[in-house]
Amino acid sequence: MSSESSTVLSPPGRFAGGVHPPEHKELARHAAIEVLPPPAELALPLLMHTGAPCQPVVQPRAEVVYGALLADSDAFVSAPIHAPAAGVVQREGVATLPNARHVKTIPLKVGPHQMAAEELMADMFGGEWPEDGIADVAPEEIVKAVRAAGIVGQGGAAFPTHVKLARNPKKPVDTILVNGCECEPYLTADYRVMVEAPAPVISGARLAARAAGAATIIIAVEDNKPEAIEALRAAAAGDVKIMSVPTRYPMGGEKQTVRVATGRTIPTGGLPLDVGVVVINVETAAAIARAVWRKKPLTHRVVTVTGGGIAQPKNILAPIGCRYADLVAFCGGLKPEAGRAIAGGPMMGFALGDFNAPVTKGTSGLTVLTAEDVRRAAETPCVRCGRCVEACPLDLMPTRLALAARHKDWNLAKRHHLMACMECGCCAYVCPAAIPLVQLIRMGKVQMMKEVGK
Amino acid sequence: MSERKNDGPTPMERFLGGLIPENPVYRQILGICPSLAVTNTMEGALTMGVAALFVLLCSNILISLIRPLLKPHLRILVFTLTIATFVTIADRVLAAYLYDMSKQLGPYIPLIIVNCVIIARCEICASKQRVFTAAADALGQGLGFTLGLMTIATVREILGFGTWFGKWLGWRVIPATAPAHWSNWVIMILPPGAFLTLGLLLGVFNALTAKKEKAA
Amino acid sequence: MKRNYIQQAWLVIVLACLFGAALAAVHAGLGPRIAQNRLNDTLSQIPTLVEGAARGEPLEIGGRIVYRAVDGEGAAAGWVVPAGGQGFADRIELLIGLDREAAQITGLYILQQNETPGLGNRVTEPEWRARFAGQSALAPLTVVKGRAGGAGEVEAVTGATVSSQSVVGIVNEAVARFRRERPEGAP
Amino acid sequence: MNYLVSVLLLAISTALINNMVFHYFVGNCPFIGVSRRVDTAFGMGAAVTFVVTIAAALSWIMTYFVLAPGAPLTAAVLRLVRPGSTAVADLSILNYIVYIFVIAWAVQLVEMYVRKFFPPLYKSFGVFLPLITTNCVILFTCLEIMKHVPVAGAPVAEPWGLDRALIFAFFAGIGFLIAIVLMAGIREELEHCDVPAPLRGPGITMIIAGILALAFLGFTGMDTTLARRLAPKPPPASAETAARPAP
Amino acid sequence: MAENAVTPIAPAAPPPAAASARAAPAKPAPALSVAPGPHIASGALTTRRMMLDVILAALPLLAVSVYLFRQYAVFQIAISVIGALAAERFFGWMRRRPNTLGDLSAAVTGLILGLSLPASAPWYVGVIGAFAGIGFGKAVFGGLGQNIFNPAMVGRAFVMIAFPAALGASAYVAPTLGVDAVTQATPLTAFKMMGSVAALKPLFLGMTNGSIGETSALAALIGGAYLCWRGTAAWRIPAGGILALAILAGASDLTGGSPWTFAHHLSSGAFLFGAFFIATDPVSSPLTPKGQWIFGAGFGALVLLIRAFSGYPEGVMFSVLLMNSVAPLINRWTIPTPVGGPAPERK
Ligand SMILES: Cc1cc2nc3c(=O)[nH]c(=O)nc-3n(C[C@H](O)[C@H](O)[C@H](O)COP(=O)(O)O)c2cc1C
Ligand SMILES: Cc1cc2nc3c(=O)[nH]c(=O)nc-3n(C[C@H](O)[C@H](O)[C@H](O)COP(=O)(O)O)c2cc1C
Ligand SMILES: Cc1cc2nc3c(=O)[nH]c(=O)nc-3n(C[C@H](O)[C@H](O)[C@H](O)COP(=O)(O)O)c2cc1C
Ligand SMILES: Cc1cc2nc3c(=O)[nH]c(=O)nc-3n(C[C@H](O)[C@H](O)[C@H](O)CO)c2cc1C
Ligand code: SF4
Ligand code: SF4
Ligand code: SF4
Ligand code: SF4
Ligand code: FES
Repeated sequence: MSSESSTVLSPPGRFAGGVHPPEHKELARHAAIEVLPPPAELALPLLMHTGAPCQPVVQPRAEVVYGALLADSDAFVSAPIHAPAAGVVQREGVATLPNARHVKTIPLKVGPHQMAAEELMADMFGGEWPEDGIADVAPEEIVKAVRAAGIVGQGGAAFPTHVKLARNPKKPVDTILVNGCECEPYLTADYRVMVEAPAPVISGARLAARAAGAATIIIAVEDNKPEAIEALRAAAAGDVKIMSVPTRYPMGGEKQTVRVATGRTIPTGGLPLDVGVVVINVETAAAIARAVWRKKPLTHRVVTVTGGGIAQPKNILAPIGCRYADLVAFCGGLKPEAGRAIAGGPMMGFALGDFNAPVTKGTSGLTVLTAEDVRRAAETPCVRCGRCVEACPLDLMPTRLALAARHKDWNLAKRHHLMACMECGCCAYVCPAAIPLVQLIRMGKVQMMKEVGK
Repeated sequence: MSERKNDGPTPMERFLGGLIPENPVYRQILGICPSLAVTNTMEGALTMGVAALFVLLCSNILISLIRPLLKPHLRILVFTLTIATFVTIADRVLAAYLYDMSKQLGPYIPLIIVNCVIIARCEICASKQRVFTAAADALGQGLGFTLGLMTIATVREILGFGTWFGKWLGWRVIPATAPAHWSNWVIMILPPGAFLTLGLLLGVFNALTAKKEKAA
Repeated sequence: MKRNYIQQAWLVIVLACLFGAALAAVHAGLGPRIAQNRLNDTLSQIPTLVEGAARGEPLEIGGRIVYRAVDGEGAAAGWVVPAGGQGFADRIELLIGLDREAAQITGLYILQQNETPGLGNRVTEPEWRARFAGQSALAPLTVVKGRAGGAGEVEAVTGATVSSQSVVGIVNEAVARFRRERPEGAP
Repeated sequence: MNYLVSVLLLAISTALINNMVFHYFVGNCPFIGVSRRVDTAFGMGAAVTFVVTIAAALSWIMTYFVLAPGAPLTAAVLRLVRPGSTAVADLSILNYIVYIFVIAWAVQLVEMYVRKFFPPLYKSFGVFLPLITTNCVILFTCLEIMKHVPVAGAPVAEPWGLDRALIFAFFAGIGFLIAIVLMAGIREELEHCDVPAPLRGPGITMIIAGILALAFLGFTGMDTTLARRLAPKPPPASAETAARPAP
Repeated sequence: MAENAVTPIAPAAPPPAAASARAAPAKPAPALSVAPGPHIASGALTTRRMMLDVILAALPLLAVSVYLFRQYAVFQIAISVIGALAAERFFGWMRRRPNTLGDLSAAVTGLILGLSLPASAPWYVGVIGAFAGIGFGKAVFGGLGQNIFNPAMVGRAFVMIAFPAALGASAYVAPTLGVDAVTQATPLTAFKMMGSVAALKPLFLGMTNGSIGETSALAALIGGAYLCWRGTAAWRIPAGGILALAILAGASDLTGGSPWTFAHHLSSGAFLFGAFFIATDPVSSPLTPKGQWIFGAGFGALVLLIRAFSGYPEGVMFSVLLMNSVAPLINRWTIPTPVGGPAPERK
């Protein structure tokens, strides 16, 4: 492959609306990725992806080694689960995920002999990542390896990645879009991966393109991360295009990224696939590279622990299944001013009821905001100011959606396209009347499905 | 016994019903046009009310008398013919004996023809019940209608002109010594005042009856 | 089929005949009185508009009706000229009284107007109309605001300058035309 | 040109300044009853406009040729029956009865015609047609036109030919349409508002109508000013068409 | 989210004692709350802050008005504001609603009403205007945020039609007040009645007669710029209004229309005050950006039409009310198509 280095492109498209909250990335941006030593016990949810839940393939009290298969499923849309550490399988348990879902877990008592932190880092991100030879790998092989490694999207939705990469003759793919926007305030996990390990990201992107049959590879990064852009640019050859996109929430939402990076518009209710694009997160890309070249499953991920309520914000390479409490402890605990802990970023994340929930493959961060950060004026009536309409990146009328949801007026809801909302939260962020727009819309969607959907 | 049952409400019920519980203006929201158009003076309201009462009474009686002869599909035709005739008579009588009022009320007297209060009463009561009941019904509804008009006119004339029956009786409610631009709210005489007054009175009427229903 | 229809409609036909008869009776009985009312609207004003007049005799001049006001003996007392034009809200119709030579306005009466009650419709008040009596008919009148008018001037009704101007305009135009068109040397 | 100007003036004055609902207070029942949804309100307004135009034409023709004092047709019949009679036949006492039947007939006619030839149109406002028979916008328009039908014996202030009667009626309907559609838009918006219970429905509708009537007062005088502006010569307004009360 | 469920939880509730070698944080556990996202809010604006912005933006207007009309301006505005606050509380009390004076919206209504009255208006005009405005314009619709019409303009229209003598053209000529500014007819009235054309500079600066808040185009521009910069007022509305008025009046100038040029139109009367402070009332104007353009343009065009052709010298109030009545339809017509097209019908 050509080895001339890549140039940074500017985006051909733009999206209207969106917001630009204070980024607060400075808190964790310079914290290099640290490895969380495996805690005494891990709890691996059997359903931490979109699709069918897995069934355990190991018996309680079985001893497993690092990377051993713990659970799998026959369903196509599903992803197997592997042991992030050597240890002993316990009796099946349950856990409550931050999104309030109750799931079964495989608890794993971590054994005394574990891989050293440096070794793990090197295995995850270090070393050589072949640039050539990708053309020799059969696309089906890549998909198979991705499936076997249990890779799911690490950008949030946790959709099994092999499903996206499998070729579909009816919907040819021409572009792989690697999503390095990380538009949520505070979070820096993707940033650290791009800065510290551009090579696996690029290699994974090429593998993904090979698997999906795409000719174009674009890595889109918000322009508030110049170091990441530079690192990727330096590491990439000409076939991988680095694109600097404007910093604006929710740039990382795939509808927005695709529109900005390719100028194409995903139809409402559709997927990037409908416009010939597959979007993967940067960490997902790195995981693909590791799965194909090193045959290693997805057992760890980078999680940002940050916010004004955390003693020492960090980016942590954490084993899947560790509890949020372990992360907090590793970062020196909470500050007294902590007011709310959020799984994920402050815009789309879920507030934690307790710290016992396990980290999953989709967990991108733990943001602990101060009480001051989350203080809001009391809700007042909507003054029809239209700011939410202006902010909505999908051109919806959030105030009307919330009104329809509140009054269960499904005609109104339909007229204003309730179902198109992606719950990004821009509307609620700007509303001067402090109306819980997203919550109302979310409830409305569920109720409408129940009442009219059948 | 069963015959009485078929005959529906009694004359007294019909009469009282029209006054308040089924008041055409406030309860059935019928005949709104005259309620707005002629109520800037008490005189106009009273004249319109009496004219409508006359037409209602005559039509109800006549329709009730011929009710056994009514064919269903010609029913509305007969109602309309009857009403139009009595309206014409009322109109001419006014033009002959109350020329000023006739000029003031203008087209609103002939509009009684399409006033749904009357067709509604023909339909609901007169074509089904005996003459005496029909007459009682007409009286009740007619008086209820007149009452409705007069309450609106009371508000509008007092605020708008400072008088009550100013033209006929010359009663001043707000002393003439009050500065004219303070005591005479021109808006009350104009269309906006009519709408606003009726809107508020509807609210008051509903609030009062709701309270009563709650108490009961 | 058709017979059946007529059979069914007999009631309507009978009623129509009855109602027709009733209306004819009403018309016969009240018609003249109504006509008189209408006429009175105009004619009854003549004595108030022209001094010494007892009644008016209609007369067509230039395609228009004017009234010659005559006293009890039938001697000419002056003229009454009907005129009309646009006011603030709607047309204003009025009667102008003139002396025998049509040199002086002797009175004004508003037959019909739709001006704002309490504002424009105060042009119908006798006090305001009295400002026209005694004015010269030889030159157009003008409207003044906020002060009592002198000769040739009419003070506007407060807050209704437009209505006042309309009335004065109608009067000026009608008087001028009448002076142009009236029969020579009459009455 | 002048004709077009006069049409424009009549249109503005009928549809906006002297709006049927806000100025003349007619058609309030449908205005309250059928103004809950914009599409039905539009259907009702369109149906009224349609019928009122046709009813106006019919009633002008009936008045001019048959009902007015000395109307040509009636006079001819009278001469046929009683040759040499000098009596002026005056059937105007039958005006109201004839109008109401003309309206009922026009509604039937329009319904049949529209159903047959414009099925989509029928779908959109056909259901409102029967309701319109007792709509006072239409009778009121006929009565206004009655005042302006030229009569041989007694000249009227502003005689209207059939064309002006039609224009007047059409824009009376448009005025009603504007009013009812505006109201429906507002009421849809109010659907989820915290309107005090006693005022819900007719009460708030009347109050909104009051505010709309206030707003429409802003058009006052537009027709006269426009007439003055657009007519190059001094307007023929004053004194030209002097009232000629019957002698 | 209003009902912040505050659940004090011990962070890192110590995992089963033996489990973890690392000790849980030793510090006292802060109280953490749980609420749906998003967990941060812009905070740049709250309803109250928006209303406060309007009051701040009106300061230049207030300064000019006090300079021109002295104690009469103070009196008129005070009466209207107190009237509006009293009315808000009164109607709130009637409906057993909590006190809403704190959101300042009633104060803004009173302020705008007061600024739109002539200096000579008697005290009851402000009071009745405030009660009619808050009552018919706001309370009957359910209070803040639910009204269709601009309450201040409903109040002004009510008193203007109720007391034409106290608010008509002649009310503006009030030498008895002993204030220089109010001895001549307002520029618009003078032009409409006498055809006399005012000089542009005093019109722009505001050294002319008129309603107390409307005289200075400059002050309205300054305040308006602040409102738009803050994002409190939707800038598209004044922009649309100014463009429409300028284009229509400019076109008529080009065809040799009237000596009252588009510049006169822009800087005279209540136009700029109305465009920036009144038409922008968020509650009674459309929600969508496109709708706001239409609303603004309609407002500007109607002002010109009413000034040029109706019986009134000024049309701001009527235009605002008329456009308010169309706003629901505009909202309906300008529902944007979602990015990606309408949601597909569910099978
Ligand atoms: C509002 C919103 C913001 C998002 N922001 C990001 C982001 O910053 N980075 C990211 O990788 N994915 C983000 N996502 C998820 C993407 O839409 C998309 O699912 C993901 O990039 C696909 O890659 P994955 O399957 O590898 O996770 C966001 C989604 C939404 C709805
Ligand atoms: C509701 C309302 C009705 C009015 N009606 C009339 C009227 O009938 N006649 C009239 O001349 N002016 C009327 N005006 C006033 C005119 O708009 C205009 O201001 C007035 O003619 C100027 O006269 P002035 O200088 O005496 O105030 C009315 C004003 C309002 C607000
Ligand atoms: C916000 C505002 C709106 C106004 N709207 C109108 C209006 O719609 N019509 C009007 O005649 N005067 C209005 N005015 C008053 C006029 O701008 C100005 O004072 C006028 O020239 C007074 O003459 P008038 O009362 O005879 O109309 C308004 C004033 C303000 C401050
Ligand atoms: C930019 C802006 C302009 C406003 N303009 C008005 C106004 O003209 N009249 C008014 O009564 N309230 C106004 N308000 C206050 C508030 O929106 C109004 O009282 C609501 O209509 C009450 O529901 C304004 C508020 C803002 C933020
Ligand atoms: S949450 Fe939904 S409605 Fe709100 S801004 Fe995002 S997409 Fe639009
Ligand atoms: S931002 Fe809030 S107050 Fe403004 S329109 Fe939207 S929901 Fe209403
Ligand atoms: S006359 Fe017609 S519109 Fe008027 S109140 Fe009766 S039914 Fe309603
Ligand atoms: S049927 Fe029509 S006219 Fe009668 S009340 Fe209902 S809406 Fe009004
Ligand atoms: S609509 Fe009722 S009388 Fe006109």
